[in-house]
Amino acid sequence: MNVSLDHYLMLSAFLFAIGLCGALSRKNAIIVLMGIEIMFNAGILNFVAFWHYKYFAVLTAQMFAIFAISIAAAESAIGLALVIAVYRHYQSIDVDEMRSLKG
Amino acid sequence: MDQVYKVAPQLLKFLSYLLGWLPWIGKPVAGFLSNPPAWFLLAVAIAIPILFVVSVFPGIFAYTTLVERKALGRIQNRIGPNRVGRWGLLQPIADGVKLLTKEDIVPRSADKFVHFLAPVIAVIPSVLLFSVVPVGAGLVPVDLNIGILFAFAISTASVLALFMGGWASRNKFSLLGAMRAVAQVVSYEVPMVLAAVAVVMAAGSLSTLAIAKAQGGGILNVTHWFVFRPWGFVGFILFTIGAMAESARTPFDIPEAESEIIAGYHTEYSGFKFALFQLGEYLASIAMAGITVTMFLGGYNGPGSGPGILGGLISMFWFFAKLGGMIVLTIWIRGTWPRVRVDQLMSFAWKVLLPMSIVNIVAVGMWHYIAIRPIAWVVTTLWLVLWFITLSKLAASENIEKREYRYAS
Amino acid sequence: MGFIGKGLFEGMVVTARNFVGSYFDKERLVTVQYPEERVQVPENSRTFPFLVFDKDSDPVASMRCVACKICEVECPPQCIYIVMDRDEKGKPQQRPKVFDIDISVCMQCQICVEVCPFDAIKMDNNYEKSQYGRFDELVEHLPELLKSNEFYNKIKPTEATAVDAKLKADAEKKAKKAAPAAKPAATAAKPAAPAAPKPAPVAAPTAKIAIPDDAPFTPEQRQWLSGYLSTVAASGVAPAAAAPVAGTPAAPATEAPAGNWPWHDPGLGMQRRLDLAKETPIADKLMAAMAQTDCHACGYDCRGYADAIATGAETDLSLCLPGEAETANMLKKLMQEAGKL
Amino acid sequence: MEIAFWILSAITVIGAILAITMRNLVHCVLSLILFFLGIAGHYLLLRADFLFAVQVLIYIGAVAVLILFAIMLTRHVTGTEGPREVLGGKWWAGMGTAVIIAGLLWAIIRKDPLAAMLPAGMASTSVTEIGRALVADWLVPFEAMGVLLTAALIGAVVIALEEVIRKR
Repeated sequence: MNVSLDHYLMLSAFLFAIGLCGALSRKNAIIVLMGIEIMFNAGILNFVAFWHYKYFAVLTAQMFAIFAISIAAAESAIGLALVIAVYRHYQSIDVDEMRSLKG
Repeated sequence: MDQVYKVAPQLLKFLSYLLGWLPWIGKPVAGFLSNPPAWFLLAVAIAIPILFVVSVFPGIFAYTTLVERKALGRIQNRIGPNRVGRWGLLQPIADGVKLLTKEDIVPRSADKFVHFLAPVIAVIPSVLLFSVVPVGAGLVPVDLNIGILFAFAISTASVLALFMGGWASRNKFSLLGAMRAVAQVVSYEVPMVLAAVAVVMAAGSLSTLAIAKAQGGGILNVTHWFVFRPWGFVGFILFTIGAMAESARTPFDIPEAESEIIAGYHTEYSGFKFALFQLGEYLASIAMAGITVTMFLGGYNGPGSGPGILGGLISMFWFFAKLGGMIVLTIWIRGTWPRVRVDQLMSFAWKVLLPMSIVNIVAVGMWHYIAIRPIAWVVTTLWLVLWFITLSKLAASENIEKREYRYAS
Repeated sequence: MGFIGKGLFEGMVVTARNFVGSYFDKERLVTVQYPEERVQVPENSRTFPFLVFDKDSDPVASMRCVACKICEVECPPQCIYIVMDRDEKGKPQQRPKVFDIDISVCMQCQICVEVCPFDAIKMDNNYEKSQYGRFDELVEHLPELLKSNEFYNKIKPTEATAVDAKLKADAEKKAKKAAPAAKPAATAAKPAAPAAPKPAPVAAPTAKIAIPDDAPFTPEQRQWLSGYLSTVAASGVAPAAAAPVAGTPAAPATEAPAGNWPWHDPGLGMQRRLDLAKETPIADKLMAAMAQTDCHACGYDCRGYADAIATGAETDLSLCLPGEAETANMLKKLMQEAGKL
Repeated sequence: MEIAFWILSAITVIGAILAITMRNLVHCVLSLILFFLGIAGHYLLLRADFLFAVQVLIYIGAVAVLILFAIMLTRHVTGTEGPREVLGGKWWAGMGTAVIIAGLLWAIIRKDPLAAMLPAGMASTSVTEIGRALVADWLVPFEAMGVLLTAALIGAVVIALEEVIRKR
């Protein structure tokens, strides 16, 4: 049995579900961010798998992956800055406690 | 690896010739070796570079510690180790035996698993770094086309070991050391990579072998080294500073500043785990020296280096001679300069090194587009010198008052 | 000419000069390779005390210590422990059976040396005293403590020469004093002679104080000075005051001849001694209250101190160090009883 | 190839699961690093060398370290809360959504004609090609990415510094 595109798609779907589960059900804001990172990575893995199996000649998918990784880095920087700001305000990073929009 | 793959059949034939004289097993083994299957050739071609890396460089590490102790001693007008063997030549072995037989202490409240894992992880990236260091003409364990990038990617992973060790020890000094280590490595990574970008632009490749090859030729294989270019010289200094900070060598050994935080992240480590931390740190520093040599000091290029067996041996000699020179330079610097302060460390990285490396990239661009060499020399040199003066003036802009001594004169 | 970072390079030049220089200039390397090479310790350096004996052939018999326990009493951290020796009949001998010094407690103050009237305890300069244990290993016993006078002369020549000269002079003086009195003592009471004069310690025959060769004196001055110093060392006072003409018989001893005092035995208890001296004059009672070690800590022997108190020549009743407070109180009591206080 | 795929997949999945289930926050991040490493290995397997280096450099060298730093800066959260406090209030809703989405994706993939496709080529892309593509066809997105990163950097600094500025 060769490894086909199927396997990669399954893997990334599974990872996406895990990431989603973590992002939705955990209380800690940092773990929520980590779940989002897992989802990002699952998506990028899909891009690369499609590139490898179907569009090997063009670099579009790799470019997308590179941009997605950069965006993920920027997103995590902003996200963590927000977490620190929230922590300063609430002395907690529990997402359930961040209920008010007041400053 | 490719080179080894090419010469492997001859090597095996020679071995089979030697082994043929043995009774009993000699004949069948020799027959197997003289006509090896493809998988065996591949295995040999993979095994030889690995064996080379894991035997030669730890040996260099062991004797680097001895040379360091001797040289630091002489710099401070002491004698240095001279008890174990002639001139203390067996000292590294004695140290190893001592560390192996020491009690392995794990703090009670430590995170046992992470505490155990950290020293192991400290060694892995350091050894992996050697896989892209060309030690001779065409002799590189793996010729990756992303060589330099791979080296930087791997070297950032070493931060994790420091962090894990510091965090898992449950000791405030360990944690402080770990945080300092992370902050320092992340900060110095940036100017270091940008200094390497200048070289990549000039050589037109990320492969370490291609970079080394680009510095061959000229008079005696010397004049085309990148360090003999204005931008290369500046890049060399920037990269050396960055590499020293990255591997926490002395002027930048903030993460383990003894006078402030005991031993930093490895305060709670003893015995063999401590030895692994030291091994990882020194191997990383030697590998960084190797990459510096490859990128700026012409790599394996030197008088007499070239293809063929003899040229290859000479090129290996030049590489290791330059590596030794870099190691001695770091030891010399360690014996001379005082440790920088944490805030100075950060402002130096962000306010001096980072702008300077960006200026250096522009200098490479000028060098590339100005066709007449003398003009290029003058223009890039002027550009770099002017920026250096400006930046250092800016960095030193806070006026430090001359201290008045009340009691001392 | 100055440029940025100049100091860094100057520093590197300095260290490079050190590095190269240390291979050519032996003066730079100050390290002493310890077990093979040693630094000569200064003559007056001191570490822990030791006990001096005189004859190599019989260290125990010839040791100077008389177990008077003055040092034990005076020792500030109380690191000395002494038990007096006895023969089979239980008769006290004038030497220690046990002499322990706990060197983990000793603070090397040299007070024991200063209070010793017999020059029996001196300071060593051996600094290699480390041991594998923390308890018994750090207590020195009599056999380790005993060291010969030659050893003392070797480690501290100046001081030892002066001590030898003084001991020799003392012995001579005593011999002269004892000479007229010895005959009656010898004829009168042979069995009890513990207070017979101690045999003179073997001293260097020519106890001359060495004047350093580079001292700025003319030969005549040097000769005079050497004679003066040796006299001072021998007598302990200015030569004019203590220059007995050789051959002149010494004044008859004021003390009664040593002998038939049944209480003169340090092994007896205070009560027993006083019982023995019950029917005797006040001077003998006083003497019985002493510690009977003839240690000379008071400046007399026991007989002499008692006589001096009895005659009023000595008013200080607390001079008997070995007897401690017990003797002092008893002396006071006896004097009050006698109505002399 | 196959063995490598299965080993890397196991590493990736175990890393991901541990990262969102472990109690201790630092352990979570370390598991996340394992997950990132597994993904990087997959990139090598898929002949995307450059992406491998980028993955290690950015995710392990930067993002993971950043998260660790954030954990260090927010004290008392390294996690020995009680068993129930780890999960949010509506955790069953999150779990349900994840399971539903996983099932949907699974169904779609099974139906897809592309699914059984085998590799198109085996040669690694050279970095030179990627570099040329970045500054030729993809120049505008590349520049936009630079602007975005700068903006994100400045934004992060401003957000994190807010309190300090207010105090002054």
